[in-house]
Amino acid sequence: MLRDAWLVAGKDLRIEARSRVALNQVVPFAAAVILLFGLALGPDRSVLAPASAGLFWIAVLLSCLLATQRSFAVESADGARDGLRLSGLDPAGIFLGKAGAVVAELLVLEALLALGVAVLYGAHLTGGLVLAAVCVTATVGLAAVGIIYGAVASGLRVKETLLPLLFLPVAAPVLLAATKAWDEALAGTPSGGLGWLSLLAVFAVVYVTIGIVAFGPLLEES
Amino acid sequence: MLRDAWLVAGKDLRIEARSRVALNQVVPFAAAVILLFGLALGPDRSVLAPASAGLFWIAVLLSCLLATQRSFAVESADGARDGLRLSGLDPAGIFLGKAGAVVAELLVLEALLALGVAVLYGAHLTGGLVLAAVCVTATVGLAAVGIIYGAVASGLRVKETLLPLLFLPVAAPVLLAATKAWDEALAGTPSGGLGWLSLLAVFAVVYVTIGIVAFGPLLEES
Amino acid sequence: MAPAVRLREAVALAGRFPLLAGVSLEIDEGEVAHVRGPNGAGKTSLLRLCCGLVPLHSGEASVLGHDLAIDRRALRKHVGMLGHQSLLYEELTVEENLRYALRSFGLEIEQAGPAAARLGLAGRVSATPVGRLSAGQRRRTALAVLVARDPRLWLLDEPHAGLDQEGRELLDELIAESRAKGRTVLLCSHEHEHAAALSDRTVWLAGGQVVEEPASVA
Amino acid sequence: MAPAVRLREAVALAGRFPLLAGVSLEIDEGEVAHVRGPNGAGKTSLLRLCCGLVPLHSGEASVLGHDLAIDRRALRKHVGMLGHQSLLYEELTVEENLRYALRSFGLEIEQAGPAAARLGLAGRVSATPVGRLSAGQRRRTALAVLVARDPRLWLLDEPHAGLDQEGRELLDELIAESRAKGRTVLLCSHEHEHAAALSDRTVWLAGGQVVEEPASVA
Amino acid sequence: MTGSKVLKATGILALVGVAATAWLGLWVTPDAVGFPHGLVRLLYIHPPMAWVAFVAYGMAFLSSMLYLWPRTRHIRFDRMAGASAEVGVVFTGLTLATGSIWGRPTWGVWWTWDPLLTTTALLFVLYLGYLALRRVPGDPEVVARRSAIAALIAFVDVPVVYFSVSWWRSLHQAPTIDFTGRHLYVHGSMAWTLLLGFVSFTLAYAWLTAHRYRLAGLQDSEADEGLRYALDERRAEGLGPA
Ligand code: HEM
Ligand SMILES: Nc1ncnc2c1ncn2[C@@H]1O[C@H](COP(=O)(O)OP(=O)(O)OP(=O)(O)O)[C@@H](O)[C@H]1O
Ligand SMILES: Nc1ncnc2c1ncn2[C@@H]1O[C@H](COP(=O)(O)OP(=O)(O)OP(=O)(O)O)[C@@H](O)[C@H]1O
Ligand SMILES: [Mg+2]
Ligand SMILES: [Mg+2]
Repeated sequence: MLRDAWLVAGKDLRIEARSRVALNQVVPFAAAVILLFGLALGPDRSVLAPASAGLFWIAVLLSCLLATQRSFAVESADGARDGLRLSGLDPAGIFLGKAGAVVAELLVLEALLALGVAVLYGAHLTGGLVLAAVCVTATVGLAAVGIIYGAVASGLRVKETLLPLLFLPVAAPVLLAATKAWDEALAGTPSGGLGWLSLLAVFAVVYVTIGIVAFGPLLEES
Repeated sequence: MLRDAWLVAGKDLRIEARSRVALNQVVPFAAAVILLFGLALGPDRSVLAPASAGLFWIAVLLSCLLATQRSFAVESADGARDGLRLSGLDPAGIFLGKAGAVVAELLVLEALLALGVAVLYGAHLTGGLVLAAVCVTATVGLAAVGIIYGAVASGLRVKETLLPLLFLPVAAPVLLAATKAWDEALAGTPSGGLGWLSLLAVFAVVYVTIGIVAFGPLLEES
Repeated sequence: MAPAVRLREAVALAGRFPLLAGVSLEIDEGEVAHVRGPNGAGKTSLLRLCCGLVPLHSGEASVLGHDLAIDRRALRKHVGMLGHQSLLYEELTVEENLRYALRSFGLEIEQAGPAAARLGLAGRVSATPVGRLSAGQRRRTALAVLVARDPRLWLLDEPHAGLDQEGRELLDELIAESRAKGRTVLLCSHEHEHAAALSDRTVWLAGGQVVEEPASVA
Repeated sequence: MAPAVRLREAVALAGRFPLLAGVSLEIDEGEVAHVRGPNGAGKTSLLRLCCGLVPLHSGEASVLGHDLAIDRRALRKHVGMLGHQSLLYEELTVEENLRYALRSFGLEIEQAGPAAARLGLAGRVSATPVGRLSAGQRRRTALAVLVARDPRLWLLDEPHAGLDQEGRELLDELIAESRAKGRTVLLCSHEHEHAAALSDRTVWLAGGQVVEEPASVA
Repeated sequence: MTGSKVLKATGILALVGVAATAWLGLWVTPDAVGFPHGLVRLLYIHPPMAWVAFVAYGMAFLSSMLYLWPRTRHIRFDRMAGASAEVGVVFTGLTLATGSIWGRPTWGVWWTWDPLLTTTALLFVLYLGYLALRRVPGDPEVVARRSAIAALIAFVDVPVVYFSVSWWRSLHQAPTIDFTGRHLYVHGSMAWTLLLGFVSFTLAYAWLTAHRYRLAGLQDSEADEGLRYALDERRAEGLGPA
């Protein structure tokens, strides 16, 4: 399983390294989201500074959506699901590999974005360790959900619209917890975020477990 | 040109009527977006009530993105651009038809969403006429931009990520103007929104004109 | 008679790769030309150039009297292409696809029914969304569009692929008919015995160029 | 010897439509069977059933001793499918695709080079991303994967389509070779003269069923 | 059939129960202090509706698990999951509606960004998405697997909704909205009415779900009937022209 996961992740990251989609397209997209939504909600700094954690995580969420869409777009076009099924790989391995690649991409994105947020909104990135831990656990949870639903939607003619609809509401609690934890940490009380952090860890564990268990039935179908 | 536009719009709307994607998937998606932002920005009513117009338009913006993606997904899969080019239709007609279908879908969505927003944010839908006019002009502008970029991205392997990146920044001014106009109207001074409304009208005219003029060259290039 | 297709040192690129590396070719109106060559020779690229899907990089190219460097659009009404992809709407039924295609070329939709029937797509199949058809049925639908349109220039890229025995015979008939009607046909095919019987002449492509018939048949 | 493929009244559905309407069929290990029938007969569906891409609705089906209703996954290692879609990674080169496929089946990657060379994919082509290949070169790459894997059961869905003259001869050679090695081959093809020469027997399908050879060849 | 008798009895009981709850709630129980006139009467339907929504999603979750577990895999569990989720969505909608109606006089607004409310609304959208997924055409078994997995993931949000109030409290010192209703002292006739509300709404859930389930079953068996016809027709395709 782990060998397969490694193989799949390696392949996905190699495609990314070659096409640079995450770097050239998803990162600017995330930046655009933060700027744009910051603007839409009013240029008032006193409003935006407290909202910076929320905007950051919304940008991450939407980027995760794009990253998972991309992750299935690189699988062989129409035959994404057929290809994965005929590949002889362990489904759990496929899941872990694809989720791992998305996590790696998103973590880079978050590092860049965090810098941006710090500058733009004048948010102070205090409690760095808690912030980083929140990033990792939340990202694992998001990526796991994204890949599961990506597989659910792949091969359907309506995947462009179905995936966002399925993904967004399920990701919402993760978003909420991550935002809260960041809020605490940014407010200078990182210990207050530990409760949320453990909640995020629970999410991550639950979703990864569901993914490992459910990916088999999901791909074996039809 | 208009005959072709009519034909294309009829085809797109017929596919929608058959698959119900806009109704079953895009509308709930828009609701999810609003809730998500509500969550991320915290339960503070003093932040959210003034932001309700912004949230509404963000939801419309993201839904427009989905609607345009769908609009090109129904074109013949890989060969979307080839198909459009070989179709013998006037490019300007194709543009108007596809944009028209998206506008029709989005207007229905906005009507539903406006109801939701009125309840959610306790926003009063005063100045109904101005609100409606803003909806129509802003939607025309958004759909026009969406269809232009949809055509740019269609046929590319990276369309899932490229389209949002291109679309969002260009749609930003529309988002801002529409938000301002709604803010004024909701604040009970609809006349204050007329300036923004005329700005939106300018955007709509400009983008539609660009679409009509540029769609030909756009489809013709390799 | 004016040549239907006339290329002079036509070069077409994909990125930096020359799909066509200087093709000179004349095909008269009413001719059926069999385009032949090994995989990767540039046959598909040639057909795509002729209907304006690939831009001309250098050289001259005119199709049905339209210069490809200037107006590709005017050409479209008169050219029909059957490519590897069928370019149909998956959500619409065979019949709706046919009607839409005819309307989009400004033609009457009366031809839709007979064309579908001719291709064996009557009954259940004609009311099935194209997304649910088998490979061969899709091919037949794409062919039906061509038959209903009856364009002046037919570009057929491996039209036999996927068709069953009866479909092949039907296709041969169709090609013979359009020749009789004075249509021009460019037929790419690896089934050379088949294709040779149908065509007036054979054009050999290799390495993005027209070549003499090779000694060892490739 | 145990039959490689054994179906009893196998029914497979797509939505409510019966792709296969009760197929009973036995193919022995080491046999090369030519599956034939008109467009829409269910040939592709039969192959997809045999590799577990289409679920069995009712009836019995076992492939290489694995019951399709129970364990489809264990089967995958031993089955190779060449379908209408090539299932390759467009961004990776031919060589990388081959290596990845071999690795994903837990095989050594040494076979990658020779297989590519055999299929005429050495040199420039082998370092080209699959997304930039011509239709025939893609087909060759997919075949190269099969050759390198050398599975026990080969499911070939119109393998000749898109291949040039040389490729066809090569394919015939490959099929003959795998027969000599005792592999089982299911060959769907409309090029019956070609296919008949390669195969031990012919299975006729029509309307989702195995039928007797029809009087009028369809 | 006893099955349909039980069903009928459930239906009648549910009807009577809901009617009785309404009667008790509207005319018998006293008005509570601190509530705008008569609005406490929403107490007898609003919490039971929320409860039924949870029950429905729980049932959908369980059925999906049973469907995914190879030994118990049967299409009827998929039907059950679909029927239950559908009823759940209806009751979530009703919870939102009654809550809003209650909130308007109590809090002065139709809606507020309280975590419980927001997560409830999200739950609504979440299961709308689930139903949209179910509606995507495809082979029944394929659709069943896809939706079963979606139901597993969706259900993770249900406890989040349930606990959101207490988490908010434990993790956040100053809850923006005091959900004081929770401390309301319920006694006497009110308690009994509330209990009756819970029971009768649960019965109503059972009745609705069973009906939906039966309907789905009928549709499926109709499809099975149709299948024989479809098979004949398909076979005839092969004999037709030849
Ligand atoms: C699944 C989610 C929900 C559950 C489990 C739930 C449960 C309850 C319960 C148990 C009460 C207490 C009644 C009492 O003891 O006084 C209550 C009150 C109330 N609920 Fe809900 N409810 C839910 C969702 C909602 C929603 C979505 C809204 C608004 C849109 C809402 C609005 C109210 C209001 C206004 C009250 C009265 C509170 C007060 O008097 O302060 N509830 N709810
Ligand atoms: N998803 C689907 N839904 C409904 N019907 C389908 C679906 N897929 C295929 N069919 C139908 O099933 C039948 C068999 O299809 P199949 O692809 O197996 O045919 P085939 O024998 O491979 O034909 P061909 O020679 O054209 O490739 C066709 O009539 C087709 O219309
Ligand atoms: N987008 C692209 N970028 C780079 N090279 C390409 C691209 N598309 C095609 N090629 C190359 O151009 C050459 C010609 O391709 P073309 O599809 O015209 O060949 P063909 O003669 O139709 O071959 P086949 O018989 O295999 O269909 C091939 O070598 C192919 O690798
Ligand atoms: Mg070709
Ligand atoms: Mg087939």
